Amino acid sequence: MQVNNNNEFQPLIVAFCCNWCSYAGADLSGTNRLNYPTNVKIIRVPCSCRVNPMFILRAFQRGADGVILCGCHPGDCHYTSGNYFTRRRMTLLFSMLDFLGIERDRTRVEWVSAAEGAKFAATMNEFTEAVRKLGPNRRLEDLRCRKQ
Amino acid sequence: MQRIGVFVCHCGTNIAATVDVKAVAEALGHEPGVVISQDYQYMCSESGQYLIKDAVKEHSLTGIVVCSCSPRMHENTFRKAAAAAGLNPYLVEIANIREQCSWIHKEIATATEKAIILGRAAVAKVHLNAPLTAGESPVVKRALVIGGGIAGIQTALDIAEAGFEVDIVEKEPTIGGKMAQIDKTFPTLDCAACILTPKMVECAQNDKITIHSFSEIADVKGFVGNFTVTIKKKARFVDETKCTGCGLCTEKCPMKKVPNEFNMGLDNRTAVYIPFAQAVPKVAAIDPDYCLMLKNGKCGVCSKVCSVGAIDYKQTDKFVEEKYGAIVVATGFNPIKIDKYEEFAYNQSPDVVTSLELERLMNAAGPNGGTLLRPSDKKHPHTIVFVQCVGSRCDDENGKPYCSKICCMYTAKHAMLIREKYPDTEVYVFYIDVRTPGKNFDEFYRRAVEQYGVHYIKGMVGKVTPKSDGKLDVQAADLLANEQLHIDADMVVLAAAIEPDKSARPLATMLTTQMDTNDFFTEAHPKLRPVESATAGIFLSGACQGPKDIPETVAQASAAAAKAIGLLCKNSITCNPCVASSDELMCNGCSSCEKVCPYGAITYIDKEFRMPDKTTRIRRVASVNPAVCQGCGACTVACPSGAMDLSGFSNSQIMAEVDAICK
Amino acid sequence: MLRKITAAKLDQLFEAISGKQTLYIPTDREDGAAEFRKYESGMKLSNALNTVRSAKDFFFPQTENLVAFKMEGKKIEVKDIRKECEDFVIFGVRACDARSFDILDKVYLVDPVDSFYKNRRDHGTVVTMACTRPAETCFCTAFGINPTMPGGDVTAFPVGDGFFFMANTEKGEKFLADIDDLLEDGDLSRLADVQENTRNILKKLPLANLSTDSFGGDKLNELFNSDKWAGLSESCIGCGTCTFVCPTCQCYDIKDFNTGDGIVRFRCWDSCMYSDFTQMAHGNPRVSQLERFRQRFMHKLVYIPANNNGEFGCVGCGRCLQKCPISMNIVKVMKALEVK
Amino acid sequence: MQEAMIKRAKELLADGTVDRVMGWKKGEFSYDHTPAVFTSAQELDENFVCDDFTSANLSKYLVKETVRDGKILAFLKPCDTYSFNQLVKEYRIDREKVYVIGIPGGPKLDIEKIRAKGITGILNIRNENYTLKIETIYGVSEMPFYEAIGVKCESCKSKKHVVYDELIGEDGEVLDSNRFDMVEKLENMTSQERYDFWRSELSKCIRCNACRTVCPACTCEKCVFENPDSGIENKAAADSFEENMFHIIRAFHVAGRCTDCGECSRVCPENIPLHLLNRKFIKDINSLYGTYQAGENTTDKAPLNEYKMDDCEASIVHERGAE
Repeated sequence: MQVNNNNEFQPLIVAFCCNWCSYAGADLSGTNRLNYPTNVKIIRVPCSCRVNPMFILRAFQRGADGVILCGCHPGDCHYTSGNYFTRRRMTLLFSMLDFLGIERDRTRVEWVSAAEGAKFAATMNEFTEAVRKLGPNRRLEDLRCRKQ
Repeated sequence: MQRIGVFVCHCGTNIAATVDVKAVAEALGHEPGVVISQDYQYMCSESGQYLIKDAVKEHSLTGIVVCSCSPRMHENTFRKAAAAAGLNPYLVEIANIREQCSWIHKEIATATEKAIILGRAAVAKVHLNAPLTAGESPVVKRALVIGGGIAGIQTALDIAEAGFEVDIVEKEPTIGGKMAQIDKTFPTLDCAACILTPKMVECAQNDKITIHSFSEIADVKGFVGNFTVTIKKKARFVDETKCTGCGLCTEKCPMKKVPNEFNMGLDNRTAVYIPFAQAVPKVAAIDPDYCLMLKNGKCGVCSKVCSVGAIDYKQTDKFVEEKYGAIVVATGFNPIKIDKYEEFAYNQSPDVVTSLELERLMNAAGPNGGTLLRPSDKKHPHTIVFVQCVGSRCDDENGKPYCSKICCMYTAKHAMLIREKYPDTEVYVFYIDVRTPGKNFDEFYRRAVEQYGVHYIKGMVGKVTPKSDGKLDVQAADLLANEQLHIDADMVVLAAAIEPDKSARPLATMLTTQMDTNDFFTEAHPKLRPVESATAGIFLSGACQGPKDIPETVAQASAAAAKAIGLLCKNSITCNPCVASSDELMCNGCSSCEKVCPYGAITYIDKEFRMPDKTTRIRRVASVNPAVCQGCGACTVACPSGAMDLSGFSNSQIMAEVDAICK
Repeated sequence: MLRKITAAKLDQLFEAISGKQTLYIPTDREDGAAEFRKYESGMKLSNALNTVRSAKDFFFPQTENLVAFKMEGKKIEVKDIRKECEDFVIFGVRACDARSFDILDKVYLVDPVDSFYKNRRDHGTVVTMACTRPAETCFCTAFGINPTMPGGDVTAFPVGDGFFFMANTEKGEKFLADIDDLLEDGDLSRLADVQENTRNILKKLPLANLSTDSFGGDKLNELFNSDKWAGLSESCIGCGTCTFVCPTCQCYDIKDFNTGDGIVRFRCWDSCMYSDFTQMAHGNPRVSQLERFRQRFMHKLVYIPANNNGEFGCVGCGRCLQKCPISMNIVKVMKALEVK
Repeated sequence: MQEAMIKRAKELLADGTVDRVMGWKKGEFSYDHTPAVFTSAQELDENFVCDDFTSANLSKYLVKETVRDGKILAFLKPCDTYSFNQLVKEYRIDREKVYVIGIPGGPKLDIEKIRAKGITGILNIRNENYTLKIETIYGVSEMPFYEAIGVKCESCKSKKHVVYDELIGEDGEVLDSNRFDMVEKLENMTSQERYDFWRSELSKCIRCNACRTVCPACTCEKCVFENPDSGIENKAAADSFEENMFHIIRAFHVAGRCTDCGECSRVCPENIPLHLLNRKFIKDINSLYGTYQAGENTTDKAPLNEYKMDDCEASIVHERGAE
């Protein structure tokens, strides 16, 4: 979580992006000068299936207010099947987080291809706003990591 | 202790206009481990790269972070620069502050802040980068072509031409594929057989080419440069090495009522048969579903008449294992089954035929010796209606969503040929659009309309009804005239959509290649790598990748061959070093990773270990073949103990990035 | 002369104490188990014999921050995050847990003094509670503990309609003086009856005759080399339940937590049952569960007495008997190793 | 039952089929039996026990036991056979080295349930027509048998043995249990209520790791929480986050592999209903990917190790009913 000069809540969004599609999609939204908030910070992974639930929890622990995972559309995985595994893993993980009372809208999976720069930007805008509405992550943070 | 160099690129004003590059360099200079942090106009330029090279030497750098454009642009450039300065290229990390920062943000303060955070994440990651060495793996100098149609034939010939051995595996008793069934080709109207059969013969005669006809792929193991393929040679009950193709057996065979698949079932063949006169290899095969000897043990005529003793009723399926460096998939296409389109009365009237059936009806080697006669009464048809897009561009489940691409042209061809040969026959073509992109294609179509007087009607055929007088009532809409039509047709020809061969799906699984939702093989990149699959060493030729006409197929076949030759020319290939590896001491041997690996890169071995309690134990542990692993990381998450990790994107590296971003 | 509080006034007493300092009392949870909780109005004193976790938590908490390092770029600043503990009262500590404090004191208050522990000890007032209904798992008497006279700063003696209080220390006297207006005189003969009754029950407990004769600092070699350990440890799954519910287990590990912009160095309970216990750069001196299992019992029954004039490191509270997932415990070990 | 088991064990030892027997050994009291390995007829006669309190799942011990030479006889209750199969499937147990005798299952009793009634000083417990007569130092107490059964037996999923070499007693059926009721109840709460529920439960956790060490699905050579290189190693929850993380990751690691044997909740010294986390995953898997029972056989692919092209999207979590 960050607070800007106007004392307005600025959610910190961590986005894990598959190298082959969403990361390229993010590049494309840059090439096309499509804006999305600076709140979003991208981490490049070879495939969405590389994302371990540990990473997502880690991000929340360290102060992320939302975590989004972007991969290739089902059927388009560079590695054939990675995103299918991602889909099951994240469905179950998110469901568990929900079960534990963690706000649903803090997590998301979105399929964005290398050609979908506009979708990438739109997704990030929308997700950031959704998380902004929720306010700071308090249910899954580590107090030791809270910014003073 | 790490000594990291940070280089912040202005990219002219691309970055510098919205990101305060000096502030970024200054901030990152204070990060632990960073010994030099500077900014420069164009890092990717020659002088920019020298900056890196000099710094590596001067400051004995152990890691480099370049804050610049996307790693998809210049990661390799900077890796090479590092390598040139003697630093392992995998000790370079890129912070993407152009596409993912300066280009999307407008406010300098926040964009700069974000650029610093992205830079910090890269610094945090590079702290944990390990020098990686790309392994090498030898290349077996032999290629496999799966499918012996024109695509497979062309690919095989090109590869053989380059001096490499190549095997063709064809599931039918002969190579030739769909092109062998076609009468004439558009837009030149030359005879398909005349241009195909010499190539088939060339395949047979080329000593670099081995044809495994009547064979299928049973299993594929291995990886680029080193595939092990099990080929199932189906029992044909004729000894290939002895049969001379004289055809005496086919003449004498008493079982003469077998639907002839080469002629689309429009006439019959014998139980022992040679598919067509120019078949390659010209070797007979016995159809066990019809052979009286194989079914009842009573007959044996063919065996008696065969002078070379080639008939072998005891033959069984054989499996042979071969090694290949490259595999080209050329499994081709088939027209879809159109039984479900009841409105066209395909099942009710023999005079409703598909275009491929029409090819046979018109072919000199076809059931009618090349004279176009109605199948029902063998009379000359005077009115023929062609229906386009049967099952193509179709939203319902019976059809295909895509355009089959070749139908417009071959229909124009058929219409033209009929009009040419039988000027008294009226030809109607119902179409949605006429698509004619291609060299001389539109001219060809216009000739059909203008010169040959083919009636093109934009509209859909609603219903075909067989009438009592043997004619077909074609009920259709003319969209341009906005009226309903009834045409009394003698024949209706359906341009059935084409679909990938059914053998492709299981093959794709064996090859771990991707397919799209229509079961066409997916190319590695739709524009830039159209003949490679995403799986290294597997190439795509012809209609298995998407609908194609013959010239396109041949072009792609040669392109695939060129790619395969490029691979076979190498003595060894460099592997991607960012691959998974298992910490054997932590591995449970549970096989989870093996189950999610799309490449079969993980095997399990029993290995002796000295345990912490000083006993020795044989444990089952995972072993990753780095030459096969493509580095997706699926296994790293499937592994509960965390024994499996991915070089270049390790757990600790990714978590360090998370930490740095969330700091 | 002991003074007494009637049961009806207990709430008033808790209110009075908690008005001045933090008060912890054992209270029942929904699941039927008892635990020490910070007193809040309306909270009821548990009737349970003991809490799931022992009272050692108050002096030796499971985790405790020791020092922090703040990092900014390449600069590191050391921050003393120690805070002076506030005064607090633990009410209702049983004799076994009270004795455990003595054992912990012998580790943490001898030179070098553990200042974190000492700080908590100095600020804590222990009000013990005499036992009247011991359980079958109790064997404190084997270690010379008298559950009818549990010690602490103040002892509370339940007598049906209330509690008698007795100060044992100066801190205890002050504590009682502060609440004297809630107390009254009572019939001391009732207390004698209750104690006599408890003593009779203690004699009938199934573990009343558990002998410690085979153990002690002088039995090191024969016990360490006993061939019984293999069979005893065979079913141990290596969890830390016994350690963490134990009032006398005192081992801890020191760890650093990276908060992103600094480090918090903290200590946390460790368990000798864990495979990484005493893990060092060169490896681990105890590589098998047998060795780790043996360590726990050797520590309680041999090493501690060897260093503390024969005083054992177990207080017979019975928590490990109740909580071990596979029901292996110190009583079974003692009986198996006993030399008859 | 116990006599029949001892008799059969002695026979199998005598004829050399096995050289060890995995069972339960009598404790100090009438309820504290310990899993144990027996090697002689004498030991079996003296100490072997099987009664209402032998609820410990013996399957996980066979991981260690089958590394040794020789063959071991294991008495497995129906629920234990699922764990056993799952371990065989994951190559953790060498099936060839175990002779499995299926024995009838519970319901087994949990002494904590009896203690929770305020009954203490327990000397002996007898089951008389499903009323427990509990003899204590303070007199005889009574309570209904069914109020004393352990959490793991409260909603038994199956009385069927999915693997055995022979059976003692009858085999049962897979039951239509109500085991997901509590999960459903929680699902129907608000997010805040769920959060409060789990906070109050998980804050009790003392990180003794009993749930993990007893769990037949947790047989990692080295647990990520013990491995300093994993990045999430931790020995005690120093913050509520770490309490959550440990249990989330643990549940995730056993998702699709957990047979719902209930050992985690049985052993938790703080009575945290940990099985609900596992059941949540099982319930989700069943409803989203088709019914799957881990350990039912040794061949089915685990739901997280496979996929269907038309699996639901993760957004299904967001689209679900109750907030």
